[in-house]
Amino acid sequence: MAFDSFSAFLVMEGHGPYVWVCYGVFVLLLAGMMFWSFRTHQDIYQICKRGYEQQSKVGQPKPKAPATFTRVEVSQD
Amino acid sequence: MNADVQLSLKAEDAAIGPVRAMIAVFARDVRVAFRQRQDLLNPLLFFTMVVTLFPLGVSPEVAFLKQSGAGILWVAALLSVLLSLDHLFRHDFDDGTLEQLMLQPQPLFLLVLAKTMAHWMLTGLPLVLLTPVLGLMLHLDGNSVATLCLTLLIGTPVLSLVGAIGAALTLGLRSAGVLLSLLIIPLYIPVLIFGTGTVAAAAEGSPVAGYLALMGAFLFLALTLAPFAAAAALRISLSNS
Amino acid sequence: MPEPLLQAVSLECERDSRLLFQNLSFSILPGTVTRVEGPNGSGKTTLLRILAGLNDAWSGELHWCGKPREQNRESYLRNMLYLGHRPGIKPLLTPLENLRALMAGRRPVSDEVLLQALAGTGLSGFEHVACRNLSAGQQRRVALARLLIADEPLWLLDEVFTAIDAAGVEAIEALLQQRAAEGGAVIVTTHHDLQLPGMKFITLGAGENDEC
Amino acid sequence: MWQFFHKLGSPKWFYGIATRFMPWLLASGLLLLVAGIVWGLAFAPKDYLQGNSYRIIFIHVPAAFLAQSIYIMMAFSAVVTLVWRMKLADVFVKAVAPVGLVFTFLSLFTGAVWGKPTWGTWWVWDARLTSMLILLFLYGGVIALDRAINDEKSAARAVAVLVLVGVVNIPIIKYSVDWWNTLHQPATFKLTEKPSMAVEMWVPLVLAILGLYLLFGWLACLRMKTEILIREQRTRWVRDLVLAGGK
Repeated sequence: MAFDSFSAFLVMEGHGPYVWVCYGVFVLLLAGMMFWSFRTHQDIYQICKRGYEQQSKVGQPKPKAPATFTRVEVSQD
Repeated sequence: MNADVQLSLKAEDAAIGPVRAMIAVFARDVRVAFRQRQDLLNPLLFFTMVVTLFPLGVSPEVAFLKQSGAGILWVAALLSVLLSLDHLFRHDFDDGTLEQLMLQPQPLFLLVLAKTMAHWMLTGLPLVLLTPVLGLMLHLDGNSVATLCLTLLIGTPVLSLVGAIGAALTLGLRSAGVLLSLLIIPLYIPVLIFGTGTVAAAAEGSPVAGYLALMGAFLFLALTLAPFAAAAALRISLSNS
Repeated sequence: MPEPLLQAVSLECERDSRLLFQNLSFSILPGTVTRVEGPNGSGKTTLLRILAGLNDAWSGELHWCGKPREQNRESYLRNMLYLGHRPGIKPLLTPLENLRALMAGRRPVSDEVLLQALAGTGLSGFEHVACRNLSAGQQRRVALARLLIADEPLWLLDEVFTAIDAAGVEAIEALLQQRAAEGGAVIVTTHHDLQLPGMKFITLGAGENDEC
Repeated sequence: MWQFFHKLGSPKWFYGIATRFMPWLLASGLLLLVAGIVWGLAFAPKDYLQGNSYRIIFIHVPAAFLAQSIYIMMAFSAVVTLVWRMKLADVFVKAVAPVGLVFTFLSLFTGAVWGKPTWGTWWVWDARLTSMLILLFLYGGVIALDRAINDEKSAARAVAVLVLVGVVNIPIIKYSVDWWNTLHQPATFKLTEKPSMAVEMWVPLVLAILGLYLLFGWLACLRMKTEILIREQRTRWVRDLVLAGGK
């Protein structure tokens, strides 16, 4: 151990704030990035899964209705 | 209705050589530009206005202007070129002439080079010609102005060539203008550093031949590599449209 | 039977993660007019751009005169004429200047020939007027004037009839037919009801893509 | 050889391999990084010139190493994308560019905070900091261009061209910034000559660098897997994999 006590370790002869801010931001960004990437992966995975399950329930998608260009009735009150 | 007649395929010897094709592309771009002269003036006006901002915004003192003048003029020239790059391929893209350019049986990078040289002649060269006037307004001495013009003369073609890559990459995208600046400004930094550095060396009375040779090397590198990259980027952008 | 000019083997194209077509195979013989048909968004224009070499995002094989097209790109470009949606006309230039610029990289053509071609599309009197002062149909006619002097054996025409009046449409139909009789090959996309004797079809977006 | 190359390009094959290796990458990476950091923070001796602030080096240098090597890796991938059109290469560039951006930012941030107690200023226009800042711009450009193009394949190829143009420029930028810096070197901030590092200092540094590389490997695998899921979701193998509950 390069320091005499735990409080000396925290203070680091006055350089403590600089060192700890650096390590804090580093850990925050690295962990944040790892967590975020993991969450995104899970989300995408779930979306895929839901899509596939729906597909197998519904079966083949219905064929599209042909375009007729009939006017849509809108009540104007 | 298969005909008995077979059309013969075109052989190479009947064709037009790449140099003539390049001249044609260059001539067409110059002609189009002169049909709309206002567009030619715009980068020059922008250049002048940006330069005006510095004495007004920072300090009109002779000492400051003498020291920073070369840098101001270089940055302003760089921004003017950047501003004009958006048009390099856009109009051609919109009216379909770019497609036809790409379908010419010629090496595409040579045609891109011709277009870029036309762009330089219409924007970069006028900037160089305007520089002595603005240099006087910034109290630069004759020696500095001469060196500055020389560095701009070598440097602005590099700006056009490297910028062509960015213009080709952002062709047809939304907010292409801003994106173009984001992509290209980092690549402009070496030219800017050596451009202003050369003038600073000249002001100190050191020999500048070495610096100019180095800028010449940049120009050579840009001339040989940038058209290939821009041509590849154009193929990608058109493929996506 | 003559050798096919252009041969496509199991073309596949996906765009913005949507499959436009797959397993599309066809041969284009000299002396034929082929029409690409399909509803909006079925990939007609994309197919034509792929054939022209403007779109690289496809897989499969394309053969030009029996050889892979990618290996003789320049020979292919020299023998192919493509007219796209966008006419390729500079609004600031005159019809004559535009035609000159379009032919400049291909082969030397004298101004007289170009003027004749412009006259043939009904633009005599407009040769020296800037194209932006012409109507949309007239601008397209400038682009179409190339067809009157083109010697390329393969023509790819995307929506040729857009903005063209009835008389013009008829004249172009006749031109295409005459071209086929001369031994040229033409591929067109159009929503106009084009009927020519002996015309071939490539159908897109109908689920099945058959050979033709 | 050629077959191996093709296999390497297959997303399905990569997905399986990545899934198998990821726990090992994560565990060994975390272990090495934590070991390096704890050793560096608490046990390594104090630097006789800079005092305790030098302990920032144990994260600054690994972040800077990664920031640069990620760009180089992206450049190799870009060549593969343009020449062989390999799907995985596109996926790699897209997946790791944001990671590179974060590491570049981290190295700049830690460098700035380190500068304050050491040279008495947050920022010096020093050659290394300046070229790192330009690297940050390059990463930003790559990500912005990728976001701006809708079609995946076009985006991948456009980004590949940009990355290669950038990589040609990096030595030029580096050289010109070095030269510019000697021209403008403010005498007060002269960097002290680096004394040769004691063993107790460089061993934890090496540990931290290795650890961060391994963690980057984990991150890259994870992000590439996500990207593969998005791109290949209509293929049979992804469907089978997801429905079978495989990760």
